[in-house]
Amino acid sequence: MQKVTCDTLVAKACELLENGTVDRVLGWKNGEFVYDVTPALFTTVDDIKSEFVFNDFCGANFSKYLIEETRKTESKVLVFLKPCDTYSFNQLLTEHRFDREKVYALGIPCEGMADITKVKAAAGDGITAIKAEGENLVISTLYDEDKTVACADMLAERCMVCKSKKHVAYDELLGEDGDVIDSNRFDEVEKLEAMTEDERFAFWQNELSRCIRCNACRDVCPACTCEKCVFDNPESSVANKAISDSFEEKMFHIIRAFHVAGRCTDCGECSRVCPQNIPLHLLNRKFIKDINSFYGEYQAGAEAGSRAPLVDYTTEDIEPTDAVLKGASDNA
Amino acid sequence: MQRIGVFVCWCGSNIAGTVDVQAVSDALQNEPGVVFSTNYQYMCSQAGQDIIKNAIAEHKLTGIVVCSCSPRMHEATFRKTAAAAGLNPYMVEIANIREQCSWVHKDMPTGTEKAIILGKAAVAKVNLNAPLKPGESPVTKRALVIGGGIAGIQTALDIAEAGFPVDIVEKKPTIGGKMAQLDKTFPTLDCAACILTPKMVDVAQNENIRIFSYSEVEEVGGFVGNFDVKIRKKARFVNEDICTGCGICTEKCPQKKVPNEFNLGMDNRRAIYIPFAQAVPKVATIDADYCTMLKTGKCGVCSKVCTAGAIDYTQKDEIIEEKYGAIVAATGFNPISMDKFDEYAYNQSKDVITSLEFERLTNAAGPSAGKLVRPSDGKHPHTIVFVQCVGSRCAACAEKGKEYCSKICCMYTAKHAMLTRDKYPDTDVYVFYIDVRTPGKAFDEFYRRAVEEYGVHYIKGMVGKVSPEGDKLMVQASDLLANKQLHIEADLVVLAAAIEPDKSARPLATQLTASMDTNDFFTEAHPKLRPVESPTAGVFLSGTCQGPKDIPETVSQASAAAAKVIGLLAKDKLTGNPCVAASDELMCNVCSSCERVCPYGAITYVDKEFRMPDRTTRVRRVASVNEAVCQGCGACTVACPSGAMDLKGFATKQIIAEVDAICR
Amino acid sequence: MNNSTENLQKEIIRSSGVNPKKCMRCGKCSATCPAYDEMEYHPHQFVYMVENGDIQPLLESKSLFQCLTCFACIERCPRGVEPAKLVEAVRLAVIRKQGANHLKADDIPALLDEDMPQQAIVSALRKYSK
Amino acid sequence: MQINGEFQPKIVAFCCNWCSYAGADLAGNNRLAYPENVKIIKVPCSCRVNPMFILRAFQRGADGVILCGCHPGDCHYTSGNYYTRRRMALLFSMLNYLGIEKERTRVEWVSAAEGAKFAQTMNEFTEAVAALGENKRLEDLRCKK
Repeated sequence: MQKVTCDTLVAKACELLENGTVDRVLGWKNGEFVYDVTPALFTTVDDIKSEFVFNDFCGANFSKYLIEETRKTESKVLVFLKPCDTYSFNQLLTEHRFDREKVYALGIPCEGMADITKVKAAAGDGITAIKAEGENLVISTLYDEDKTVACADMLAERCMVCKSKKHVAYDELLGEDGDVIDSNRFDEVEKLEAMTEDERFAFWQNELSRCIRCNACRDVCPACTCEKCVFDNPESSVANKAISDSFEEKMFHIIRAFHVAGRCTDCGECSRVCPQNIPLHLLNRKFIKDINSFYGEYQAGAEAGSRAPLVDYTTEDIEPTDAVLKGASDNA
Repeated sequence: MQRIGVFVCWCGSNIAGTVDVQAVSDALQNEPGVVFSTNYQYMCSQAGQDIIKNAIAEHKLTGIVVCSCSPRMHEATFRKTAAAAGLNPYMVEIANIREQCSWVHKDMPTGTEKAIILGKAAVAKVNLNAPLKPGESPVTKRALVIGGGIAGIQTALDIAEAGFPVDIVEKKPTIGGKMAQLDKTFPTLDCAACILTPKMVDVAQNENIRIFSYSEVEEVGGFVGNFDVKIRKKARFVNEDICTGCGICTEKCPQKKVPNEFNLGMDNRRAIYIPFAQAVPKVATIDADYCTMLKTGKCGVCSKVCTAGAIDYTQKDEIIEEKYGAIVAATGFNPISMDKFDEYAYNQSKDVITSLEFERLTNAAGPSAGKLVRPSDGKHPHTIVFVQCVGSRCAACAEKGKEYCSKICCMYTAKHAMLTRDKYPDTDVYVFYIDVRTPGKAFDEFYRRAVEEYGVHYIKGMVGKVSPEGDKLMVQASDLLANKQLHIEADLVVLAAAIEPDKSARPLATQLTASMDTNDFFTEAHPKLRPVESPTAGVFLSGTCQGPKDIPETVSQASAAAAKVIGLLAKDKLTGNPCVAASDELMCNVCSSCERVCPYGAITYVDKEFRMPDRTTRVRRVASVNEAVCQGCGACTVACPSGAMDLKGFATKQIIAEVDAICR
Repeated sequence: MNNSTENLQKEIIRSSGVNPKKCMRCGKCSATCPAYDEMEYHPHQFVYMVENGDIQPLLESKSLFQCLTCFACIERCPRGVEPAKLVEAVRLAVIRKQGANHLKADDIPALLDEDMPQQAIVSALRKYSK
Repeated sequence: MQINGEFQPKIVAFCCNWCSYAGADLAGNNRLAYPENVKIIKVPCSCRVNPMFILRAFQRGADGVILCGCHPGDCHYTSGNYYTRRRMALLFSMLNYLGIEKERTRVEWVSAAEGAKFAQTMNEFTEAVAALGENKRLEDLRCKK
């Protein structure tokens, strides 16, 4: 259950639109089903009042949309940012990807978003409505009686290991700001590190071979904002848009993870949108964990303008051979 | 499609002994793009080069591959050959089948196979080569020297002598630097002022030299041959053009209690002052921190006594913008602070002094008019203890001392000890040393004279503690050779303080994008072969800003830096290495990753207009590489996530083609 | 150097955490030492002798127990060698060989007199009670 | 690749122009033998090596990839190899995390004076890769004959 209500957001959006602070609003509206809430751009008060939604399925991170949105006009756009979104927002600012002046950032608190696969597992197919009641979700389906489940049990993985409830960037904050959380988000990575090389290979072979190269992970990623992606560029020598064989997926995912290494804020959008449920965040988190352990704690986006670890160095950095040993406990 | 010629060299039997050269030229004949393939005994010989030239003409070759020795050996040769035949020299690739094949392998079949693969890789690469033309940029024929000590003075004089205009920026009111504070110089014992001040006068009188004294570099932009520099000329509240340097104001100023930095605070000066008699420019400067007029608006004595009317209390800092072709850093050194050396009681006793203070004490223009006296009571000291390596060679604590040897202390201490014994034979002089380091012409002889002729007591060992007791200083030290601990009742203790780069060097290095070592000394482009150049093109190093040095070394390095500057300024145009980075503006994200990894500051951002599909124009910032500054390392190409950055001559496509050819 | 000396040398270096090779032989430790005249081997010699495996004379030396453990040498050493830690380690080696403790807390009151400085008792305990 | 029934690994060595390539030349000058398996690609600086090149080599059937550059602190371009060190530390750790044998990738600093070190490194590396056998975890079957 979210602490801030949809009505509050609607009222705020209408106010800012009416007083001319902004002329567009990046928000959420219902998709085909109640749970596939999609990002939307609103330009009128009427549209907002009739279509704007905010609930436990509003996971989409809007930061990336600002790149295109701020290029359109000279006026301001309103964007709603959950704490984790503000990190992406800052990271994009660090990389000069949009004009800060053209954005009105409204920080909103977040109690964690629900994972629809978990909801479906609990309530079955044919979901027609989901209502938040206190700490629970009441789910109506075509086939069954209403089911009540605890919100806490439906949380998405990334929200269960939420790294921060603190907004690191905003123009205005709705509600109270939270704190950076001492999360255990690297536990899964550590489990993999403790495996043998063979086991790890088997694990990733199983996961990555499911990839269908739909590119959703790339398209949603707020760090993957290249004007032209190397995988789309025939001049890059690595262009390949289609699934080919088991290697191709590794090439794609390794390079993608490397390109966002040190820039990835661990927002978890890649795993959220993957239709094959590949735990892509485990690749990014590996880089984050290694960066923390090799070069000192670094949280991309925590501070606008900070120097990313891969465009920095010290003369005493760890040697690659030692890094590999340090990076996996089975090597010790 | 390229038309490629392949030329396999036998190198006598050097290659042909392990590699079947005929098989190599035959195999490469069938590679894509290859229209001609041959082999010859010595490709680098005149006859061999003629084969290449003829083939280029006959077969209309657009690229050539030479399978021969290392490109480090003959790449330049074959590039010239190609150019002579009208082919762009960068259409030449070398397959190194000697150093990296025939010389390290024994077996003919596998050696031949590897040579073929290396040849294929070179063919694959040359298929993607494009003709390259080195960029050209004009050269502003003016040099900037930052720092007006002996290093800066010498560099400026040498450049000016060659006919190029030079500006010196000095943050103090006068040029002269540390050398102006010295009394005598080792090992010849010339008077420092006698050899320095004529040079200062030369600087003042040289038409090619402008001195910006009491000024600092504010901002540096541009690149080799074309630096744009902003210089802040600090307000000295005296009109330099009018002031005659008569000095009346400095005698009449009622504010007498200003510590005199030229004498290291051992006496006082006025709020309006000329640092020393031979200052250049010889004009007065008002110290705004102490001037009553500037602080309270009441006084104005200097203005009243100045017959020239040079005093101007309303003067403001002035920013001067100038273009330069080359910049020389000559920011010099300072002795380190003695605050952390409690064991030597520097802060407790006035009679514990540093060697630079000792220089002032023995200088005729110093606070005691050249009489060696104790600062505390003005009495003549009868026992003097010199302590070497105070803060030098100190690895224990970075805040206390420096890990390096300061290089000059052994010699100046020998000088001090010798001069003291010469002038005051009734004085006992002890020098505590760890090692006496005297590598230099007539240096060891000088030190031995101090011991043998002047009877200075050199004791191997360190001083552990100095404790003031009454008007004496109790010195506790070890004599390692006698295996004794000594207790000396001294009147004066002189500490050979380590030297460190001037504090202004670090921010300056950032402005110049010149690199520094962990001690804040400027790094040279190559420690042995390019010792007076910074890795940043167009930035040169002079004097102690690069490392500890004595005067002769400083002067020779200063002249060397000047020679490099003259060499640069003598050119009308600079031709660069054409293998530089280039950004594909359409793909650039402006994320600034490339800019952050560039060691040379070669990447800037420019606003670029783009025509959009809907026929509108959109302005977007994109990275732009300055080809004159880029050295072609390629760090940016990997930092760039979109692949917008590529390196000419080592393009992503080319390297991948080589990888593919090798793994095929 | 025979095996047992070599082992002893290694043990002393290990337990002290001192790298005697860092010493540049400046002698500042010995210049600093307030107990210099009481010791037949001085701090800089300790470092040099340990480095050379010349351990036996140190084990038999009374210097060992003359060192006040004031740590002045550690404080002043420009190379961070920490001679007092070496002295301490050699002392420890001797005490370990002797097996029994020389000083117990119970014995202290009897040893006290008004002139005995506090620091001497503290360092005596540190020396003899390992 | 098999020769006389013995597995012969394909090894790609990226060498920076200023130190390691010169080190390899010195190995040649001193006739210090190392296996034919090693094929060198010259790059201006180790920092020119994009992780894509390394993956591409594996994809096309390389069994081991080694990257040689100037010793840290000696880079011709002052800081290039520092970036290399970070990039490769992370990349190799990631490859190992994906189950790629850590012996297949290596970074070695070889100066222009270290001909012997170059030869020795190549001997050791080839041996280590040969012991692992063929690279099957990163290869692309379409690229195999």
